[in-house]
Amino acid sequence: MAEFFEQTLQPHFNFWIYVILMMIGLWALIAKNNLIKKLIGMSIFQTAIILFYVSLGVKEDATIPILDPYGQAEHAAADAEGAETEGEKKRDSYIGKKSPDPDTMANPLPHVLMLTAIVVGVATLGVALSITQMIFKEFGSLEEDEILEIVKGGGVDD
Amino acid sequence: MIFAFDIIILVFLVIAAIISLSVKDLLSASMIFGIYGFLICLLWAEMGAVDVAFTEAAVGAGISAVLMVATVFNTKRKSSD
Amino acid sequence: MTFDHFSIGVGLALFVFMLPAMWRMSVGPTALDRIVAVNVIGTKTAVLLVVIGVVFHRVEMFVDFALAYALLNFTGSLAAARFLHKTKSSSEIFEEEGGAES
Amino acid sequence: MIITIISAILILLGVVFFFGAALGIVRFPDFYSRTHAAGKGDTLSSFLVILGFAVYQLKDFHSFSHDWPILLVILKLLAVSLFIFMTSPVSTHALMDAGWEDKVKPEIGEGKPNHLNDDSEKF
Amino acid sequence: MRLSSIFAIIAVVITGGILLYGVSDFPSFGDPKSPANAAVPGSESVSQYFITKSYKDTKVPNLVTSVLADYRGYDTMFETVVIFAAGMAIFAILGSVGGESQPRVQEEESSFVDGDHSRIIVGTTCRLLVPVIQVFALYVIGHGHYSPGGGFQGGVILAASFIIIALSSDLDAALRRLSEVNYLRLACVGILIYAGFGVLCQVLESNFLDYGVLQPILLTDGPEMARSHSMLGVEIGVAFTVTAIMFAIYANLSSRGTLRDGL
Amino acid sequence: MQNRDTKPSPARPAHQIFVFGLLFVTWTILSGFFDPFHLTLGVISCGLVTIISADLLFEYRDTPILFRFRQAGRLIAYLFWLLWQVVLANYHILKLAMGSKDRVQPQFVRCKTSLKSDFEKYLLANSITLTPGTVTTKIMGDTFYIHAIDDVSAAGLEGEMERRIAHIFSTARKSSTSGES
Repeated sequence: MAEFFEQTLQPHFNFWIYVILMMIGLWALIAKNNLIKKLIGMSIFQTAIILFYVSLGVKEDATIPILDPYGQAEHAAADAEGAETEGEKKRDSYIGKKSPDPDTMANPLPHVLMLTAIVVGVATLGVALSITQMIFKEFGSLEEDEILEIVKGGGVDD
Repeated sequence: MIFAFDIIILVFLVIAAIISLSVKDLLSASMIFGIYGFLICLLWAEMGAVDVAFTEAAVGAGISAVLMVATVFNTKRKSSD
Repeated sequence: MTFDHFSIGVGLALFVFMLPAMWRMSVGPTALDRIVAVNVIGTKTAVLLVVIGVVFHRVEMFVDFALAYALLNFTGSLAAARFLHKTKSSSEIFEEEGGAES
Repeated sequence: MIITIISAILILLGVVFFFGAALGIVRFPDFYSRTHAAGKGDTLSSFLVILGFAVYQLKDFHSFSHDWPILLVILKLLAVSLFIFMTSPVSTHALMDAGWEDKVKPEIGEGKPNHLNDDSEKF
Repeated sequence: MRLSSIFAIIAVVITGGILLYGVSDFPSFGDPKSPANAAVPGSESVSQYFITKSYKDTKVPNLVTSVLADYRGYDTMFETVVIFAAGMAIFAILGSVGGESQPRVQEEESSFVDGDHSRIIVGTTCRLLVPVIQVFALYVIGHGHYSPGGGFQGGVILAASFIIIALSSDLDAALRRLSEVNYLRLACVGILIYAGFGVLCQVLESNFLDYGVLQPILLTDGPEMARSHSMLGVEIGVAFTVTAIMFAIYANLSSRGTLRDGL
Repeated sequence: MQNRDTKPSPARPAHQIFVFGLLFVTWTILSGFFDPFHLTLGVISCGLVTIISADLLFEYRDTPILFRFRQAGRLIAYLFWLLWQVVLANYHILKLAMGSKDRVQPQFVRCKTSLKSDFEKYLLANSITLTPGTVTTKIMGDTFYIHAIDDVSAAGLEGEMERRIAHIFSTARKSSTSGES
């Protein structure tokens, strides 16, 4: 059990859940009858993909990708030199004599790609919802099979 | 990355997704989809993606649930499945 | 045991206390019960963000979006309350099967 | 050390109140009582937990001229709980009112008054 | 069970099976040496470059902001254009067809129980909170360099403040503060600010969105600070567009494009 | 809600400056940078917010600003008292949640108030919502309809809270009531 946990579950758990969420979203997109349920499925699908990207950029024991303005290590280094005034030390401590170690900081690139995707996702969700409203106005229903029947039966009744 | 939080949030995420897809009341479904947004914001924060988490916090708490509720208000609340 | 472990334990406790809300969310007899559960989880989220910040030793970064959560959390319940004010009651919608909807 | 102990006590108190709220959500009989547990248990307990973590920030505080950013962080943490205190009663009230408008049946204790029902014809 | 549901389950299981099979070959979660995080032997990793060099190049401690607005500025500009286009699509879909007034809303007005509670409790809280939310949103926009935040987040929060006004009283109260003409203008101005920074760099005989050459105009000490300040300007442009479009989406969706008597 | 918007009070420059000052304090706490560049940003942002929504923060703009400070001091003292009441409330709910189900006896009670202005009523309603087992459900004129979870909570409604709130605004009452309808 412990071995299974360490060998299989821990290294790939995020990726498993991303596949499961993707399956849930895809199933909702195909099988659900209601249009708003389909849109919820679409959003779940979208977050699954974002989850995949962000999981790729995670590093173990890494900190967030913002340089620390009041970092302890840099403070210690600046104290050792002792040449700077208090104010300068605070503002410039992250300028650092050395560049940060890449292994101790999360990968910023997936975050950048996904940050815009979320806002764009909301905008596209808005477009989809407006189309839904128009479909309701045209057919008086949000159920897929009823809409299909109306379309097959020769267009709109009213 | 905090591994204990990671597993719990991911499990909750799947539960919230399934609940929000199985509820027949579309108002409840859109509010539960809000929960999904809360949990996913926690997930980003815990994985160290602060900017993504901030975006998700603003979008999930302020905008997306309200947009869905507005659409349900203008269409129909009851769903067949 | 350091304070970090203690914080992680507090966070786990908060997640465990989310479970009743999740349960209420799935079985809740009315839509209102579900919305109340949503509200409960929303408040816990703001606290959990602070907990995560403490574990990361970077509270000054995480407190920003805990603030955003605290400020925007009630938007959803406000919208739902207005929705229920302006439409017919849920019992009417869900009991007349095949009747006039919306 | 003493700061850590104080903050731990505050946080544990908050967790206990969270537990009460969670219990209330499961056990109370109808929607209105559950809203009580949800709305109230969460405000005070989140305040206590956040206050605990704010107190814990003080452990790095040695001199004002060097460590003043910590004070700002503490103020922001207190602002978080202040906003929770402002918004939580509003959503509680809005949901309670919406529940009444939505004709959710309240469960009234035996022999207890229901003045809202008596007066609602007058509205 | 409907036919489409069986088909869906088959399709989903096949897709999921293939993806799960692929997962076993992934690098393990949280590995600092995985190909996405570190260099493949024999080549240079772009993310390592961002982490080690971006502070020296731009003087911005938040690496995400510096990558978002500087190194990948072209990408972000067109993401903003996508948001703008989404707003225009909503005007096209809802505005052209839905022009007539809805009789249904008048019925609802009468069923609204006349009491003071909504005005007193919800109205007063929103009245007190909205200026705080707006200052917070502007803080988020302005401090994207030093803490998480930036144009997208601040814009969304600013739009949420207007949505809260609309929810606490009605849509008219929000439209009086940010009217239809004004949000359309604001959205265009946002894009123009962003593109303007790019064109300005071209005027100064450099590449599009190469902020370093703006140093003589912005009067900063060194091209790094010029890049930092230009990023702030670009973020403000993004924030304008996002605010306007997000509020426009809410206003149109809640009132079926009529901008009257919404949710 | 419509009443407030159709009847805007005259905007006075002194009040706008006061609002600007309050917002700028908020900005300083949020920002934490005190160099000229960020202070300029703060002035621009707070000015923008003052232009957009200065009328939201204070409803009765006829009250002199000096009164505001005195009221604010009393309000803060009241909030500390309220915090203690909230602790008692939570302890009560905790006992109720752990005890037997028979002790939960929900009821709707009504109670009349003598408070006049909107803000006083708002404060009273929110205080009731935050304290022992009671939630304000509706306000109709002077009558509060309150859902109480058991007898102890319903009994605790009368009296002290309302007196304290009336005390906060006692001096400014004359000038503030003149501004409202």
